[in-house]
Amino acid sequence: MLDQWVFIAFLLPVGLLLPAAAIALGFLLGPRKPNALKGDTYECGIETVGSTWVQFKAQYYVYALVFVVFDVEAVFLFPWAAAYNQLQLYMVLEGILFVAILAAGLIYVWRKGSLEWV
Amino acid sequence: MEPLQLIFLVTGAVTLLSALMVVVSRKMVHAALWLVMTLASVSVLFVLLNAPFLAVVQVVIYIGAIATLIIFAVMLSRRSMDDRGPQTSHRWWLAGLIALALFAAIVLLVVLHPMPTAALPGAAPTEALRQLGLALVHVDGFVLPFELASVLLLAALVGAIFVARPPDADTAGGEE
Amino acid sequence: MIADPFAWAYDQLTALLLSLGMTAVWAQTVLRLLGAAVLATVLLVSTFFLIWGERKLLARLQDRRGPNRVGPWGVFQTVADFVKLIGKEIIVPTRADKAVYLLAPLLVVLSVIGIWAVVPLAPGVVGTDLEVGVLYLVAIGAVGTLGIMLAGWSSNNKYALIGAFRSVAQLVSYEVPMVLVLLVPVILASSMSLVGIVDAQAGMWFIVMAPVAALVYLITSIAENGRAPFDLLEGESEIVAGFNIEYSALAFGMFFVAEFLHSLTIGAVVTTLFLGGWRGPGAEAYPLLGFIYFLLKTLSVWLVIVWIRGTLPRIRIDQMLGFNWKFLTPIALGILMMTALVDKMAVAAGWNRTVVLLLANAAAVGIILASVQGYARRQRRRDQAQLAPVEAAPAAVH
Amino acid sequence: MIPLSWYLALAGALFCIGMYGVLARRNAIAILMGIELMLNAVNINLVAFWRYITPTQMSGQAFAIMVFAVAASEAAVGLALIISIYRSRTTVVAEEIDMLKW
Repeated sequence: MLDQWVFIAFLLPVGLLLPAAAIALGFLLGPRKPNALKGDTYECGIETVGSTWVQFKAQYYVYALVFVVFDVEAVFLFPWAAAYNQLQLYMVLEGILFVAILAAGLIYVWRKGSLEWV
Repeated sequence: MEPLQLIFLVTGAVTLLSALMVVVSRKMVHAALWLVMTLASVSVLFVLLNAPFLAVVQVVIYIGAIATLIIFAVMLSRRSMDDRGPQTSHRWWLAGLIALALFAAIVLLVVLHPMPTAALPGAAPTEALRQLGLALVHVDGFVLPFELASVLLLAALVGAIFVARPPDADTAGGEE
Repeated sequence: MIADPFAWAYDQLTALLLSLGMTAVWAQTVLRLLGAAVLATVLLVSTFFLIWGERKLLARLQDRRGPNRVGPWGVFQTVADFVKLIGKEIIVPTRADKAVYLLAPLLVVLSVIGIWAVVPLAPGVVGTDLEVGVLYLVAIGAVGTLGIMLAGWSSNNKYALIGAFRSVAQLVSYEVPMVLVLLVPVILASSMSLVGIVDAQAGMWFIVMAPVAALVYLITSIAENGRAPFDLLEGESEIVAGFNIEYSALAFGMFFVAEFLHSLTIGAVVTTLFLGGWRGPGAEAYPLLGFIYFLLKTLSVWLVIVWIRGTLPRIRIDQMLGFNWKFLTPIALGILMMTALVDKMAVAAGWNRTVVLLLANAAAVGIILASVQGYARRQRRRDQAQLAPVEAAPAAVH
Repeated sequence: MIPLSWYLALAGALFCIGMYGVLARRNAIAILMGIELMLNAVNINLVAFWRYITPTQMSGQAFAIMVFAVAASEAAVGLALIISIYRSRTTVVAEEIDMLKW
């Protein structure tokens, strides 16, 4: 049972090591002449003004919130879907009710105007 | 020592060390990254416990959703806490003491109680997944908690959107 | 041996390792490690030709010749680019968070390579037949989102951070309809394992039973890849490359590799979930033929993705978000409910699943088109009402 | 095999680390991270008991899923509150958020 994870346990480190090796190669073979100007923040040739931490729209955060709730609910449906051929009709309807509650959430957010990019 | 035990010990050590880094890191984004590391190693523990569904759900929900949200919040609120100044409250030693006492109590409890040392044989993983799917919607199973979870998340969505909505005209003039 | 080179190679290598005195378990473990290393290397090397192919195709779409100097038809152009990138300096900005800055590109590459662990390449040839394979795809994709976010944050650059915020808004938004339509093939196959889903397509490919879901999946995948028309997280003309602005040389090359390999990976996943994977006439008897079918299907989907990139202009951020939340997500929710209900009823009534589902999908497309048409008509009327006074005035001189 | 007590000890340690984070940190987001650690410890316990005591029933896994739902809602609402407070008070330090109304 743990058997099937062995390949993933190998592939993921390899997937990290290969790009790491490529970047290490770049460090080894590439030139290395840092200076203050080169290490400075890039901004189309002009000097950076102020901190990087300018205020960002909280609107971005609203999308992340909606995503979290939808993602969690959708993930819960996976065991239901995987058992689909053994489900009776009322069980399928329960899953659909679950999706319908999700849809109600979407309608609420939509009506509230939180999906508008302002 | 069996290879499985070795894997467990390494994973456990990674879990606890990164969890420790979460609570002591000064930079909030680093703390969030260590949290991601902790969550990932907990998902390895779920694999060891033969619960592959929970292992991937752990990654999807915790790393994909919750950690993203946390890093996002850190980025948004970054200006106020420039990672300088004390990161812990002045009575942090008391907190540490309480945590240590609780840990000692738990270890005592675990040591005193007889515990099974080997897992019981369960169903094959594919079957277990089917059973979980059936149990979640079966009348004799967990259909009520299942639907309630959906309602809970809906309530959380409504509440969070209400709280996080950018202040409109009604509050715009109120600050500063 | 010609019919099934995979099994032949596996047997030969096992025999070799056993003759070296290994136990069977160790031989299998070593072979798996070898398989993982070979798979990852082949994927990374194949990017050289993918990038060349994409540039050549884009050039033809734009009536150009494309790369044509290095090697025949410019095949080795990317190799030359790679050699050039090695000779460049990897700049780590002074104010960057160094460890995180260097970790980010690795995570992005990992999230693409990791997907291939569960994709069945030919009958019996698969990294691992994971029973939660479909969710594994979602999980490994989350790692890529994390990598892009960290790249933008650790660079300590305004453009990079804006790019990171845009990417979070986009990747995270499009994940919602993607996860929802991923449930459709799971329902149809009653299995979350990709091998199980390919097996369930023995009778009929799922693209026939769920064409709308397949299309939504393709669109959301392109958005997850951050490719045109969804490339606003690295809009060159707006935020000068976005999250990877501070990266140079091979560190930047890794983002590049990940993006181009990702489009092939999307092709492979779409092929597995909706186009029957390696299935085709004679594939079961000759696994090599199955691999060729898989490759052909994957490359066809890849071709479509490149074609879309060459055809559509970049969309604005409000259009991107509106398209996802007000169009794709409702469709995904509706299609999911419809498939679950119709399939169960069709099975209960003893009808032909394929025909019933195809008809239901056609009806769904009709409803979607009608509602889009209605929306457009209302919008046009509103616009005309606003424009009416303007039209009365003399036309502006340009 | 791995004894059940190992899992329980690990979960206990994780819980205590999370609790230390909740009690000692000043940053509200860090406190939230501590809570997530504690919830994770609970989940390890639930799944470990399921595996070792009742692997044929699904209650352990089903409860773990409920914990996931609670953790996600808690993070969504909690972080929304923090962002909202930050917007009006420009602080995320829990000790400075000491007024019930502002």
